[in-house]
Amino acid sequence: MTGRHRDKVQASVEDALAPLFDGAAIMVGGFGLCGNAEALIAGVVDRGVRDLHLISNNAGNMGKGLAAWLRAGIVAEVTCTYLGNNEDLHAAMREGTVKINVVPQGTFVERIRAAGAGVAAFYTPTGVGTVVAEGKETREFKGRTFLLEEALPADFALIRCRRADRFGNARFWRTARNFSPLMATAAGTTILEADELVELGELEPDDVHLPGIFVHRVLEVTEHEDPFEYRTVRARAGEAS
Amino acid sequence: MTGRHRDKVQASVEDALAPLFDGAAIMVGGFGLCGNAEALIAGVVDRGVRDLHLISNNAGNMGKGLAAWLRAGIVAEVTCTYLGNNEDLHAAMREGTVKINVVPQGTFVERIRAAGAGVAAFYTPTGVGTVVAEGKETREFKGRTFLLEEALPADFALIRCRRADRFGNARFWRTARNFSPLMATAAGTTILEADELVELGELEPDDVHLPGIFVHRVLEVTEHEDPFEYRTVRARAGEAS
Amino acid sequence: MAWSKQQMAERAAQEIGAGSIVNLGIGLPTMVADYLPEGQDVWFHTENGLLGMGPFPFEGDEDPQLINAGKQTVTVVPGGSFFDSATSFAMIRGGHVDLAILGAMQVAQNGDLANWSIPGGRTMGIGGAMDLASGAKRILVLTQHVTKQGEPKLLEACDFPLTACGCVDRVITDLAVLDVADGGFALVELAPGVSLDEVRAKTGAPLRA
Amino acid sequence: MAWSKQQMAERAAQEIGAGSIVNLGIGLPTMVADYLPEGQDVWFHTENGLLGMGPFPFEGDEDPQLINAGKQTVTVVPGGSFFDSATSFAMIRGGHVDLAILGAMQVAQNGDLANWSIPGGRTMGIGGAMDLASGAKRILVLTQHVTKQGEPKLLEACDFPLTACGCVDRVITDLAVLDVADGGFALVELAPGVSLDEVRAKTGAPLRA
Repeated sequence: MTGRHRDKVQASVEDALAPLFDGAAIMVGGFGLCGNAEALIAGVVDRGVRDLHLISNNAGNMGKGLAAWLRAGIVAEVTCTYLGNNEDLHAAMREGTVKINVVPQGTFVERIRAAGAGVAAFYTPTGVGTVVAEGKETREFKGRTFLLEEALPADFALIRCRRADRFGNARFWRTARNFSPLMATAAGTTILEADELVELGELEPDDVHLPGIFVHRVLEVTEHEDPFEYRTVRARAGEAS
Repeated sequence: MTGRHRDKVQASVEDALAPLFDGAAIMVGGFGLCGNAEALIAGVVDRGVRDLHLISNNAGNMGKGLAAWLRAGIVAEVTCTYLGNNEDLHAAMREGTVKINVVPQGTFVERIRAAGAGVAAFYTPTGVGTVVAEGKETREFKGRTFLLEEALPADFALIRCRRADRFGNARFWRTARNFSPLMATAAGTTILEADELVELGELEPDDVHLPGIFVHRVLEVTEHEDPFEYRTVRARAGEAS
Repeated sequence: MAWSKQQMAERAAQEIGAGSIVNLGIGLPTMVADYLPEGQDVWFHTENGLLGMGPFPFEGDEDPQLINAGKQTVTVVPGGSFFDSATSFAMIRGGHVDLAILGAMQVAQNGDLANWSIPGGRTMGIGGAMDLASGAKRILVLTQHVTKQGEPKLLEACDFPLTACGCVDRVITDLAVLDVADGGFALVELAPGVSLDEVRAKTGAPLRA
Repeated sequence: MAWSKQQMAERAAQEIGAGSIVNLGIGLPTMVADYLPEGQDVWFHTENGLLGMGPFPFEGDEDPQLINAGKQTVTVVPGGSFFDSATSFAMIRGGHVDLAILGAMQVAQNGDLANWSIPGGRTMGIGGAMDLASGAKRILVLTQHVTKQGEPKLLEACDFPLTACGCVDRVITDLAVLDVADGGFALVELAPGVSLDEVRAKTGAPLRA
């Protein structure tokens, strides 16, 4: 009868990742290398689990982030939306060592949200008439054709936030929010890597981006690399410009 | 080619409600009398439109709020989730003057969200085996039965917020948020009644509850009645309790 | 002697595990919060958009924009959060609420629940009842054992419109605690001084004991 | 003389109405923002979770957690807002984005767009392309008129995998501006010094002029 909403704070990466198991489906937040749960991602390789189904928008890039999982050979399947210049993912695809499912990004996140919200499936216009529609039901509503897409749940979600409290209430920073709050809802166990852990009540209740109901384990990690993928700038042309 | 995302600020209730038309489907935010767009709601009666399809959780209460629309006889149909002690709505139901659709609250808001998010329909477990399922498709996913529910759009949404800027970015206060941010996404024209209008940039971009993309007209209204439905309190028993 | 409403609420509070998320229905279930021990990390969810609902405000602190689903003024505890209704029902429908404590008009031995409409009576509407009944992980019903007219509320089958099928896990009445298991009612506990015969007589379905 | 990339971007900027919400695809479309007149209340959306995207940051102000969908460091303008990906794609899929300016590998005369995968080539993935192509209210394609090998990109039918069916409204190339209307390409404007004959010769489908 004791629920999972107490004693969530973890002492170490090892503790936080203890429930992982071989063959697990694991969602990982972040858009490329932006907003990655860096300590948890690195910790999974050390944890020694394998045959994972990785569900993440990009599965790493530039040899960093989730690319480490591909290099370690612990991934059996990837569901993502974009490969880009992720050479490790291209190599895995070329060599056929990993099954790769490429999904439209809006469908990807809506399937994740559906899993978290108890919705079994939904009809979307995205992908109608494309390879994405192969083998799927289509149906007309009000004269337009839609595609049936099913919920995408996972066993675990590994996400990163800027600030959190011990209940798992979380705030994200800028575009580091992306898929993370949705993934948290869709996983059996959500593990949160917070840059800073604050006291209950320090987060303004109107401004909690992710309520703690969706979080099961919280780990404070104060140091992050946060690499740039494309550092684009403009020149300063005096104070006024 | 000029879009709708400039010059949104309205000088008066009349100006804000100018686009309304007879027979329109109008969503109105608020949970009972909590978080009502009081000036806009009152203004619709003066505006002189009729045969409205009102989509709102409660359609007023205690003769206040949307009850005024029922009393004015300008409503042809109500889609709501709860009648409670709304005597005006019970009278309309008894007399058969208004068609009343009662919908489970989670299905109500998910249908509204679907309309705003371009999702035509979705499968929910709520209502399976009940009168709500009559005439609707059911389907099994992973051994559980789900009900197909379609998106619920509207011509207009009338919503209330605590603070907004001229683009329509909005912040809500406490439980006054409820259905409003979803209704804003599902309406052809969303009209926002803000307690306070602030300059662009004054709302912290991580803490905008409703981005202005979903808002088309903004009206500042500084005075509100904000009636209590059930004022429940506890006695003060000294400082410590 | 049958349990009072307060005693029923106190008994129901024992069903709330530490570290769980709980939604309390309107009426009698709302009282359950008063009987929780401190420090249990129990979080109350109210479907109009608040997780971490606290007790009624002190007089003078009422905020008309801070209410529960019964439209009563409430407070927020440290660590609470507000959110929109779509998120709130995602919590319910998605199975994130551990326990819902609901009232009932009728409960059937297969766990069917009827609690929103009496045929020919005044329809109060559905509100969040159907979502809670089908979405929460565990459903506890808190109700008088019989109606004001003395009719059994625990039945072989409901004849009122259903809220959800097969959803009820346990029932706490003024007379007893009963589980719904293996297609029937099973006695868990009798109120002090209440006999099994009395409970059987007032239950409209077989009762395993 | 054909338009340069800068001139194409400048021409595309004229397609952006005041007070509109615009999503710019990766690559050439990103340049369009540089050619907008001031004070137009145009809001740039980037699908990784930002409405009100501003220009690249000044050197030293880069934030690795403030990027666009091309993963370039950007800024936020006053009135901008950040949100999660589900909300971001609700904006796109729900028809709230007025205009998407996208690159293309092929465009068919019925408006079909192919811009994500070359058969036998390196698959870059779909990203937000399919949602944008089917969800934005208006689709403007910005592309060279022919491939690096000189093959037409505007065709009777696409033979590359589609991004979306019948979605393209207008195409701006280095040679011309063309509408997709009534099942075919229609000339809107020629680049200075480019002849209709040249455009016809480099277009793999009939061209109304």
